Amino acid sequence: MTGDSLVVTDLHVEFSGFVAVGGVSFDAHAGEVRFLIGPNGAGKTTCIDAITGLTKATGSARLGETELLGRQVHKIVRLGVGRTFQTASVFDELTVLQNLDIAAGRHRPAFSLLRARRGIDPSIERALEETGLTGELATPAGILSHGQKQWLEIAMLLVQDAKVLLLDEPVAGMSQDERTATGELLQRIAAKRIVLVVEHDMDFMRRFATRVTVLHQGKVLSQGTVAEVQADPKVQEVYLGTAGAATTAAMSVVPTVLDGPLASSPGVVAATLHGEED
Amino acid sequence: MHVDALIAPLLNGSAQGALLLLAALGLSLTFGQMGVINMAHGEFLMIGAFAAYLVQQVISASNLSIPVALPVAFVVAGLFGLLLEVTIIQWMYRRPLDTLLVTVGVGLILQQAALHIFPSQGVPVEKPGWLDGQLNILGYQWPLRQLFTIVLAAVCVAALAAWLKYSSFGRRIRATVHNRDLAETSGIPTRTVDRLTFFVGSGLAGVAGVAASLIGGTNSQMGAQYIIPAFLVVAAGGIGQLKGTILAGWAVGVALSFFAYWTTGSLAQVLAFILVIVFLQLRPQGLFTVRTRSLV
Amino acid sequence: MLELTDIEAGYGRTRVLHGVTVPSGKVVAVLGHNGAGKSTLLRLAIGLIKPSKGRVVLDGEDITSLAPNRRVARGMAYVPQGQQSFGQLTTLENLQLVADGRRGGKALIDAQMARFPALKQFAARKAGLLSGGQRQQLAIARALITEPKLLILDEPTEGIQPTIVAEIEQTIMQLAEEGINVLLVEQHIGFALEAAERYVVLSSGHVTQTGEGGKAATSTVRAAMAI
Amino acid sequence: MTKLKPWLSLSGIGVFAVLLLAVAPLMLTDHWLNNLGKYCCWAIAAVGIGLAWGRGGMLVMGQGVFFALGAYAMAMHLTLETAGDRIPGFMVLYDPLAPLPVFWEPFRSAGFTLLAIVVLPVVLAGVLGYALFKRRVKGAYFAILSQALAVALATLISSTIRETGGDTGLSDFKYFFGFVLNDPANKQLVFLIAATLLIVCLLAVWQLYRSRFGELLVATRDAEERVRFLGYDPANVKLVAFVVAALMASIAGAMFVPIVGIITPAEIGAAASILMIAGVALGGRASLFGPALGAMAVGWGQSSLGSTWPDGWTYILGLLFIVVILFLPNGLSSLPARFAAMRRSPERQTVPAVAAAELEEVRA
Amino acid sequence: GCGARAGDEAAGSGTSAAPSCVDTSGNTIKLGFLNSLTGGMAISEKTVSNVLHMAADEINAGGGILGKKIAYIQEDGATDWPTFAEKTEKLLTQDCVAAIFGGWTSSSRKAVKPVVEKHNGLFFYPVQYEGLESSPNIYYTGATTNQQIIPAMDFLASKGVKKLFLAGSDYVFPRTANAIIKLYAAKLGIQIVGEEYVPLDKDDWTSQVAKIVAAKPDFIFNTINGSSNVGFIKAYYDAGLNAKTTPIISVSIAEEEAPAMGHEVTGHYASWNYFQSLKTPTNPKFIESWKAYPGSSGVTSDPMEAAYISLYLYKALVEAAGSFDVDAVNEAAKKNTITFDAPEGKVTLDGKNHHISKPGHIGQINSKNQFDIAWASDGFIKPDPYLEGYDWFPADIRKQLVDAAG
Ligand SMILES: Nc1ncnc2c1ncn2[C@@H]1O[C@H](COP(=O)(O)OP(=O)(O)OP(=O)(O)O)[C@@H](O)[C@H]1O
Ligand SMILES: Nc1ncnc2c1ncn2[C@@H]1O[C@H](COP(=O)(O)OP(=O)(O)OP(=O)(O)O)[C@@H](O)[C@H]1O
Ligand SMILES: NC(N)=O
Ligand SMILES: [Mg+2]
Ligand SMILES: [Mg+2]
Repeated sequence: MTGDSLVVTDLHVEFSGFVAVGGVSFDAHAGEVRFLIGPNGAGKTTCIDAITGLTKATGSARLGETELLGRQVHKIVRLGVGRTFQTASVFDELTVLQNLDIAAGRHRPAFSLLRARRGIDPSIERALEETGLTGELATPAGILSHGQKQWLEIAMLLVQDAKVLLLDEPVAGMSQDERTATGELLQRIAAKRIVLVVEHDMDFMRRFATRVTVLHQGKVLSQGTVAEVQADPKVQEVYLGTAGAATTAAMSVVPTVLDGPLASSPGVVAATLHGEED
Repeated sequence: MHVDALIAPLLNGSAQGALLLLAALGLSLTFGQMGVINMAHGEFLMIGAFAAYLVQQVISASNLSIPVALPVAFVVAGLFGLLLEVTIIQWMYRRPLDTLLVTVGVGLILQQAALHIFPSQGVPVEKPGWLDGQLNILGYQWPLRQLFTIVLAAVCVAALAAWLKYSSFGRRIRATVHNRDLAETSGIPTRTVDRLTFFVGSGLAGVAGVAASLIGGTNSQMGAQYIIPAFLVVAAGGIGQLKGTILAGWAVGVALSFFAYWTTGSLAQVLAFILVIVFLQLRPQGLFTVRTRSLV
Repeated sequence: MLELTDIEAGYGRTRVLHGVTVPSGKVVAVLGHNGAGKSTLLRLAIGLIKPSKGRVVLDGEDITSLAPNRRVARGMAYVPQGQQSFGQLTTLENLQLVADGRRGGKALIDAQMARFPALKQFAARKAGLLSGGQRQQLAIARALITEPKLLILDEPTEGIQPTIVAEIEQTIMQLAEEGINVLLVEQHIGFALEAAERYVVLSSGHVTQTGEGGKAATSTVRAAMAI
Repeated sequence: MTKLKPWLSLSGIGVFAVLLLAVAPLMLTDHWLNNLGKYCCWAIAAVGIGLAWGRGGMLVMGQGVFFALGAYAMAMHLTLETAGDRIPGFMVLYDPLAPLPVFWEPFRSAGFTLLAIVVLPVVLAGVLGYALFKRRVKGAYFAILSQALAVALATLISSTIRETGGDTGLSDFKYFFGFVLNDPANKQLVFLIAATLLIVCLLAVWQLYRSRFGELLVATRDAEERVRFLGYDPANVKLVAFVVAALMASIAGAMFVPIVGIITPAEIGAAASILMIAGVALGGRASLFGPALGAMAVGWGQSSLGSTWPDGWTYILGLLFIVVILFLPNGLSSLPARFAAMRRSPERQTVPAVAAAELEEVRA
Repeated sequence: GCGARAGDEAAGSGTSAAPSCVDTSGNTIKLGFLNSLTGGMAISEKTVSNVLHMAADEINAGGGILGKKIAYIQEDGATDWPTFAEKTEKLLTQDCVAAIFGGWTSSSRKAVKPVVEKHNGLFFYPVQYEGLESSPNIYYTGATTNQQIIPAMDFLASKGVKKLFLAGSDYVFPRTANAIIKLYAAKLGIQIVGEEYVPLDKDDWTSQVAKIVAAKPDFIFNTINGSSNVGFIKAYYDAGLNAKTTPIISVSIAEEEAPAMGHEVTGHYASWNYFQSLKTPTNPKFIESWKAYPGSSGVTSDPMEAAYISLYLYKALVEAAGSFDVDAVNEAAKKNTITFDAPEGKVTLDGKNHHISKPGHIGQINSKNQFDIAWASDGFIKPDPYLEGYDWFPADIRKQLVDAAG
């Protein structure tokens, strides 16, 4: 992977007069799990929409030397920017394999599309293993469970060989151990790629975030490590509330758990964390 | 150019537009609001026209029969619509494109049935005496019947708009269409909403049929000539947008009339179609649009 | 209040629930992994899907074949999973939709807007344009407006910011105290069990554990779910 | 989607080829062979519709437009071939002194005509599709627009009676690229060409369906916007399917002319375009053979039921639409799979996901 | 294998017609009736189909043709010209009928023509049309232009009409008829002040009538077909026009259509050969039989009568030939004077051009939607499809047309 970074500077998004994002700047690099948090309506999803070309924006979003704003959605994707959606969207009628195969397709020459698929791409096989979907190879994506669909989406990003992964609430609706598994997957991926996660699950953030940007009403409210952000009284006021502040102390124990194998009763880990929240 | 050359097409076109609007009005409900592509809408219009004929058989004084025929046509066509909803459409709300094909079949059957039931050369519907005569507009003798079509369309539009706005029904229809399960679990009796909407939408076709029966023949084929233009009007206006439908109906009518004035009746049809197609290419969501962020 | 007895249900020929029984209780929490069938169970409770076997009983009356809107008329309310709202209607219209025909409808709407300030701020905006969390708040507000006797919540705090999550959790506790029954699916097991009078753990459509709620239950449930 | 083993479909096409090319000419009278040729034409158009609609989700209700391009190109050539140096008879009727319209001239050349049959639909569908798909016109809008286009073209042809033959159409062709059309042997030759073209079209979509493009097309149908986020431009994906479908319709139209011996605006207008859809729906829109067999069945129904029960045929056709769409959305070709599924009673079943996507499209 | 190529004309396309498969061995003879029972023209053609059935029943009751009972096969043309062609071929080659009766629009006839010529069959066409056509395989029992259009123009000239407006449907018959009208009008000194066409399947004439009002003609010549007439009449009265100031002369509004206009049309004219009101010896019986016939519309009209004639004419032809063979029938037509005591009078077949002589009549619509005869030709008018007897018709055009027809 190249050392390109995603640098967003002074991003503005306006919807007929309403400023959803008003001058947001942040950057993200490979090797970190970057979090974007903030109250509902703060503009997190809109930022991702802007970066991926779904919404018109001004300012700048660069991947290395390349400006992303103003390009068409599929062209931005071809530059290596991939995303998931707040509500999982996969091709319901196609099998898991077909979903992944299409996702892997952007590197193929156009005419190869006219040939039938023979065998399974090694990249697809790897992605299946990473996400634990190997057993569901031939399952139509439409009947996967909620969490499996979200994993499939991540797997699609993997085979896409995206340099940048923008994940909008990837663990919403997952149970605690599923969250842990997903978080660990993200950490592995992040070694070589830029990973930006939007989440409201603070436990999840505490465990896996390396750097956090907090948005509020379309502006950056705070930025820094998890500890710094959590300690910020403005963040506590508008976002975390007292509950969030109370757990600050507990977070230091988290990183030690991360290296442990997934099977080491994740529920118990989560229990400790969650218990203190109340 | 004589003023006639502007006034006549403008007024004629407005009346033509009013009829198109009437034909499209029901569609703006069943298609625009409910998402059902009812290709038998033209045949419901035909049913309205035949209803007017039957009313005239009973009340021979045409002065009275047309005012009576309007509500009768509304109810009769509405009931046919209701029947269609209950027997077929209700199973298909999740497959809107398929409603198009099913209702093509329904339209075929209704046409053939009309051909069997009524004399094949069509039946006469007479215009009431009080519509004889013309209004002098800047020297152009404007037929009263055209004014009647415009007034009728205006009344229907106003009534529909009021119904959608001042009763909770407008909201309920839109909610039901947008997310049937969610509407149902929000306490909305979606089946009642469906049926009532379809009844009113089809009933409006019936009213349009009465207006159409004063303009052309009342026969098994009459509905066919309205269906595509009516759909184009709804689409050009912006699906689900009443004011868009009104504007589009009027614009298409006037355009048709001017084209017919400058070229020939056949070519006018072609040009008007092309106009709408090009317009929709430029503004694919029609005159007025609603956007949401929903992706897939 | 609501009892589900020996339920078998699914989609098409897919069977999702196998002989599930949910006891009645003030607050009943349904827990389980992804795809365990929790949402399916709640959809069944509100009437969106019909069981192939088993009974749904509300206050002693069998409502197994009652349509959802009739259940709502009898005091049930439902917040589905996934931030669902009527995207083409404005925020206000979304609320009016359920307030229509209720006495003091206007006041009910105002009360919810006070609870969720974002809804007041964006009252005139199409719900489809709201942010995910705002939509979820709207969904909860819609349910509360009907002043239900039984509230069915499918992961109500999903995608909502922590301060409001706290607010919602408080509300649920408060409603329970006011005597309103709640059927709750929630991934925050800690909260769910604290609030719950009873809980049910689902796994692949089977009930694997039931019990009394309360903090004490937490560790046993976690142990059960980790397997 | 049930995926048959590739050799199964291929041998199916083989059997079909033998039936059409060897068995039919031996078994059928000239009249029915000619009719079968006509059904083959509709089947060719239907194969294209199956691709665009069944796999691509574009309800092409105006295939008559492309059918017309091929048909009129062919008919103009045959008319000129028949007229020789003279101006075609029907033109004399309305304006005896005017010369041959300029756009007729190139169609004197056989080569140009054949080229036009291929190039015209590709260009028109390319431009049209590009404009529509880039603007994200889809769902009901697309269906109604394409239908309106067919109506407009049919009306245009009807109203340009001297230039195109108008409502009466073009007919009375004596020669087909030098062959005397009245000769039964030549008629059989024309049939064989049409049947071969049908087989070729089937082979083409067979390959398309099993290719990655086929999967991509289905993906685009079900979640067009999502495809964008995988780096594809869905407009291009749809465009390819639309253009191929248009080309097939044009070929169908071109073969229709020598077989039926007449082309009129009614064959390309709203009703005709919808009838093409009817066959596809009946047979099964997304299957390989469904569209072709469905189209042939509807054609046959029209010929034979239309004879035994003239005014009842319309009722049957209407009912067919209703019953098939209502109860068998995937057409008759889904029946075997249904029975099989009933016997196996599998654990899981595919969800009808098209529905949601479609619903969104109609409202979008 | 390959068949004949363009060069091998010597072999002749005529001989390529397979020998007739008509079976004359039994005591029935098969005939084909080909009418649109569905689609837009069913409006007009159903009645023609019905009256053909009546004529067949009558002939059968009278002993049949050459002692053979008629067994007819009814086919639906479905208002679709290729279907007319296909059904013609089917009737000739599969059902092996001895002759086919039907059609209405000129377009349908033009679709049938190449097929009957190819298979050397017989087609009897019962509707007034634009002329300029002939075929050895078609017999025309409706009027050609010099039996309907030209009398109408003569009538208008006699009324002192100076300014004429032409309104027609947009297809071959009105277009051609109007081309002829314009030629003749120039000769008569009648000015054509406007010409408008609307597609057959469109009803709205509002815009066109506004142009008529502006053009202020003395008379309107109406060549509209089908239900589009209703829209025309309604727009006409809406605009304040009436039979006193701007009368209409029609060639497609007959007893059946007049009451379906939705407006009384008293005072307007129509040019036909037959009217129900004609006082001929055979007309009362025709009217009575029709009224009694199941499915009858209660009134008779010109196209019905022409259809009725066609079957009897065929009977006369076959009996003159003593055979059902097409060539023999055509031969008999040339050799004998074939006549039939039709409701419109005694018509005579022209064996060369396959048309029949007809009386010209102009009727004026009365309050009962019947026609009062306002003008009648001196005796029967001989058919002249190519207008050879009319010097105002350009000879070069005639020559081109005859050449194009081959
Ligand atoms: N197309 C649009 N038109 C108008 N307003 C919009 C549009 N899209 C988003 N908004 C508004 O912009 C604001 C930011 O929305 P966004 O979805 O980015 O929030 P978010 O940070 O992702 O919130 P959440 O955590 O709830 O998902 C919201 O107030 C939303 O209503
Ligand atoms: N419409 C459907 N058709 C077929 N199967 C479905 C459908 N909806 C859900 N399922 C299947 O039913 C099972 C249970 O789904 P359900 O949504 O009830 O799970 P859940 O416990 O709510 O999971 P989550 O925590 O992800 O929301 C899953 O295997 C899912 O794939
Ligand atoms: N011959 C006619 N009326 O078309
Ligand atoms: Mg968001
Ligand atoms: Mg769930």
